[in-house]
Amino acid sequence: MLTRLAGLLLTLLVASVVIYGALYLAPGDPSTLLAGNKATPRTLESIREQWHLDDPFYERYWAWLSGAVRGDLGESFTYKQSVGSLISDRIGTTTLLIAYAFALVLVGGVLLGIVGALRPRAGAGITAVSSVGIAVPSYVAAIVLITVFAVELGWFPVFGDGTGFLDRLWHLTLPAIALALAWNAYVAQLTKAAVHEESLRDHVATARSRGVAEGAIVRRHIVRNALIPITTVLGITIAGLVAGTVVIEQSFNLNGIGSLLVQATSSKDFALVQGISLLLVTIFVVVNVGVDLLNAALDPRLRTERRP
Amino acid sequence: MSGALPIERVIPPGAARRRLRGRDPLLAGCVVVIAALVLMALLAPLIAPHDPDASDILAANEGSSLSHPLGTDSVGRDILSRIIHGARLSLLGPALVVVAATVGGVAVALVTAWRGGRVDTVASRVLDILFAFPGLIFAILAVAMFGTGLVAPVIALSIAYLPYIARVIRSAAIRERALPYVEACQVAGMSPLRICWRHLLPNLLPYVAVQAAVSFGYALVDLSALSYLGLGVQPPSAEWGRMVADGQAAILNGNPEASLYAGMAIVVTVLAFNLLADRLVRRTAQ
Amino acid sequence: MHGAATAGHREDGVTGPAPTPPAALLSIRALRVDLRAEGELRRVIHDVTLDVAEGESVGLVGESGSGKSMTARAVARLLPEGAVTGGEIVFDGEPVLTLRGAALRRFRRGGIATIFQDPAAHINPVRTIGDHLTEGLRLVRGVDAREAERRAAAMLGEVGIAGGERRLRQHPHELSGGMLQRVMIASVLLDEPRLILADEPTTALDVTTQSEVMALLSELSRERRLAMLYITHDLELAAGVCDRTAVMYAGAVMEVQRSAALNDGPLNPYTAALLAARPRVDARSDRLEAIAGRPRSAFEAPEGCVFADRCPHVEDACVAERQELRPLAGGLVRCRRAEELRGRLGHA
Amino acid sequence: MPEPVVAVEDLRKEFPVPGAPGLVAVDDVSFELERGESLAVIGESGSGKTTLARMLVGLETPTAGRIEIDGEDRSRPGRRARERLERGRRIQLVFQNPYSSLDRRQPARACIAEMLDLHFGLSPDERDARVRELCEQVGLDERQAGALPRALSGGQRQRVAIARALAVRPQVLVLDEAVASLDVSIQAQILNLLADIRAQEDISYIVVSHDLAVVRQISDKGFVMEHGRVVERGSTVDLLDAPQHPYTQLLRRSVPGPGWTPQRRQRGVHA
Repeated sequence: MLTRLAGLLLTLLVASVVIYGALYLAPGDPSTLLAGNKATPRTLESIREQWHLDDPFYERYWAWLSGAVRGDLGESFTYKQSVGSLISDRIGTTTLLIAYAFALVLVGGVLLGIVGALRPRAGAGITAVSSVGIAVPSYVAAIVLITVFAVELGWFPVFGDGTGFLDRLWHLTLPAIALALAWNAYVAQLTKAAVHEESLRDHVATARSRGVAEGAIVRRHIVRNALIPITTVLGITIAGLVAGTVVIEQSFNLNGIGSLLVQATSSKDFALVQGISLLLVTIFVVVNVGVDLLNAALDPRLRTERRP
Repeated sequence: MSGALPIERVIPPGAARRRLRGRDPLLAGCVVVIAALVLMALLAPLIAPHDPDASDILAANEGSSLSHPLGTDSVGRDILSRIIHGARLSLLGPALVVVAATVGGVAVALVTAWRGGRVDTVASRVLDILFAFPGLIFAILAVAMFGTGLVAPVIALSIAYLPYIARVIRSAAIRERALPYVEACQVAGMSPLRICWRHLLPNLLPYVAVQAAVSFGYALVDLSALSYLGLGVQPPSAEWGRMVADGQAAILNGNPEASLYAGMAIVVTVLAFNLLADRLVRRTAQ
Repeated sequence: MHGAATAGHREDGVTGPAPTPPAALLSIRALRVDLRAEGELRRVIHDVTLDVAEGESVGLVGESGSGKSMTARAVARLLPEGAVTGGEIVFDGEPVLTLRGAALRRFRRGGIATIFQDPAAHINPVRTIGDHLTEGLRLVRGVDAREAERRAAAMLGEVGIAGGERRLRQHPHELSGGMLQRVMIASVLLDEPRLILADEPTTALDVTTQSEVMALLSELSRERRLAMLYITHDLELAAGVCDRTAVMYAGAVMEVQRSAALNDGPLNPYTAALLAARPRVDARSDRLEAIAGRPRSAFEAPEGCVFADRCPHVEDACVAERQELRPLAGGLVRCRRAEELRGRLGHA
Repeated sequence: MPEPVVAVEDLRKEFPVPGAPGLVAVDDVSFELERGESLAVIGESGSGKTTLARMLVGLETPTAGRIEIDGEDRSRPGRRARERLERGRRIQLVFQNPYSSLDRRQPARACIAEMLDLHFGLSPDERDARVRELCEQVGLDERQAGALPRALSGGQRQRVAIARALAVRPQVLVLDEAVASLDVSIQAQILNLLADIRAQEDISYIVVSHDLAVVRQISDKGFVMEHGRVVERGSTVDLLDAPQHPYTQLLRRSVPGPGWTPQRRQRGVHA
């Protein structure tokens, strides 16, 4: 447990060095970006001083990191606003979108996978549909959904994130479906494979030979054991959904941190890019550790690593 | 294949499912589609009916016709020609990513699997850290650093995909390494390099092929996503992700063709590579 | 329980009369099994005929590919999907091969319990030993949890595992192979079967552990008057623990005999060859009498006698036609020349 | 007195266990193997017999002690290519599992040829002749010699493995449970083959086995290992017919045979 926590912190630390260092090493002089091309040398000078651009790397990194730990991620070049407040303004939409999409994956992917594994006839169809589903990138799904359900049928709004919870949910339905589609298919396939594999295990034959009812076998031996690989897949899914919002928010003109990252990248707004990247990476790392812990809870074989 | 089987054939335990080889129409279909895509990219100038960049405002948003089989986009460029030409950039990027990530990943996998111990622990730690960056985010960070285009994202994705390939191949290599035939090679006096190159790697190639095929699909999705976001290939170059984005405005006017056809090109390509990987897995399943 | 149901067993005329009393608990008649492999049916068992009487232990011995494990799976109704069976298996007067649904579950909970070769694979790794032991009691028999645990802990003591209560909370990976096999035996006994199907239960164990586990198994099953069908590749082990022994080759039973008589008076040349090929622990032979070629599976066996291509006593007529299992000298044998060769087989 | 072909002195192997004292797999084992002799290492799983065999062929580094093969110190695995090859020419190993001890992509003939190429600078003709000779010696026909392992039965694969080991004309062949996973009828063929080879070649065997009947058949002398230690040693006949140590006696009693019944271990006999 302690080693895992230490590993988490180490990973985050290295990741923060990479994120900060990468942009530090970027070609071009950030002060020119800030002041524009026509700035006088003196303006540049004062900007360099204001942003501590002449300090050595480790000092600037340390200042940035200690700020980040306190929640101060610096100020955006382009918005002239603190990165923290920019993020907190938009995180709600992004979180809701991810939660919505994850719920769809949980219900759709996992259930379809289990049904597909236990009912061979449905299974073949699910495999075929999900093979295609995996191959559809979210932004392609987005334009198809917009074309059909927003433009042709007019059932859903085309763009924007709406006001009030229900209206937001309404606005986020197409984005969530587009975001979840490929992951749904992926989770369905892997769940199906995991459940199928477990159903062939010898201990399932043992239970069957003892006359245990089929429903209990599925619950106690097949699905219970398949939860271990399924959990791992769901962890990857969350990470994938988080990365996917960057694209999908752009497709539907949503005001989330994903579209903010794209704008910041286009305009080379370093503080903003660094802040959002750090946030996303933190989410990934935490999700990974969460999956590890959940797996340890589900699989006694992983628990015996305890020191004597 | 009936009749050709020698009577002496022995089915070793666990290998009962091995004999899936022979005809596999789905596999053949994937190979044909992929070959066609590659040819399309190579011969684009010869087979495209129009100049992909020639716009004709008067012929904007036309439906399909004899001269424009897939119609024209919002500035009147021939969609089919742009898709054919777009195959070049759209396939080149993923191909570079796959080659770089596979070579690197396999090398890391072999070294860590062979050496084990501390080398393995350190390498695994480094890979864990790389796992913290999903490919797309890493690529966006690279774009923020070096600017838009294909170079920075390709390098970034190669680095981001490497740990995935390394992890899968490493676990296969560790399983393979534990087989007694590897020790038999050691007892024979072979050098580790020779064992890895002559015995371990050839036996791992099926796994490598599967990983490469899967990675190609993901790399295509990620790279065209970057172009879609405006961070990758820049207009007016034809690239499928870029074309999806360029055509999106026209959807609202009821002209989704430009986006949809480009999107379809991506889906077909990714599907072909995914199914290829899937069939390869089945063939090598033991 | 099922009382007099055993009396209803009928002769179906497929094979000759069995040497055991007609009141067999388990009766296998002309069993045939085809498995589906790569889209074609492949024969793995072509003729198994065998009886196990109440309280009797019968060994089923064969080399790899002989079909002994498939026979066990057919009896326990655990054949892989797509398997096609023929012939008859009757347990306690009821035909087994045609059971479905609720009747199949009733058959499983009432009569036959299986001990498998690899206990680590046959016990769910993510559940506790207690879960495994009490599953049958609680889910199948409706015993309440506390009572089930009490019985499980007591049974662990009987199979020689101390500290029952604590063991119930352990997981399979925390126990050694020998321990797990004891757990398996305990769980089988808790289910109160009438026949134990033991499929190579000690093959993965060390010889000293094997000896203990086998002693335990035969003691406990004898005490409870359980019948046992014991499947193994080790002829001498089977002879040591079973009343009668059947020898299988290429999907067919070649011979059935009282275990005590088997070693000195094998009836089938294959049994004799098997006995002669095994190195002996008590004497060294200059040269082992190896059997030429390799063991066949049913689908690759010769047209006539399945052992014809490896048999030292083969004649033209042996190659011509398949042989039936027939009674001889208080046992059963499948060999054209059995009478003629009698007394000449075995240790010279 | 001729010098022994293998001399092992106080050999010890500990495997590190995190946060605990090391696991002693082999504990001060010493023995000598004379030329042409066959020595049995008898033990059950966890006795250390396989670790011992692996140290002999250089797959494992001893924690302490000395291994001498053919007069040369071979206490550690060779670091340089030349050392590894030299050791390989003197001592070879046949593994238990015939299904995985051959490279599944290599036909039998190529497997043997690779071994010859590695050790001797033979011309292609000479090499092919030697491959044929080896195949004949172990009883592989033309078809089998050209076949991939998956087309061969367990016994045939084990013949390939033996031919590969014999290719370098080793002085010592270590047989690590080499017949344990074979069917009885095949086991007899391989045991006879091993006896024939010893009659034809100038070779010594180290037979690592738990199977007392096999040990009886192909060894002259031996020792019994329990928990890494040698508990009894002597001629094979004495070890099996008049075992002195309680553990050897237990092993002997556990072997099924005519008139045998399984026994529960008597309490107190076995520490």
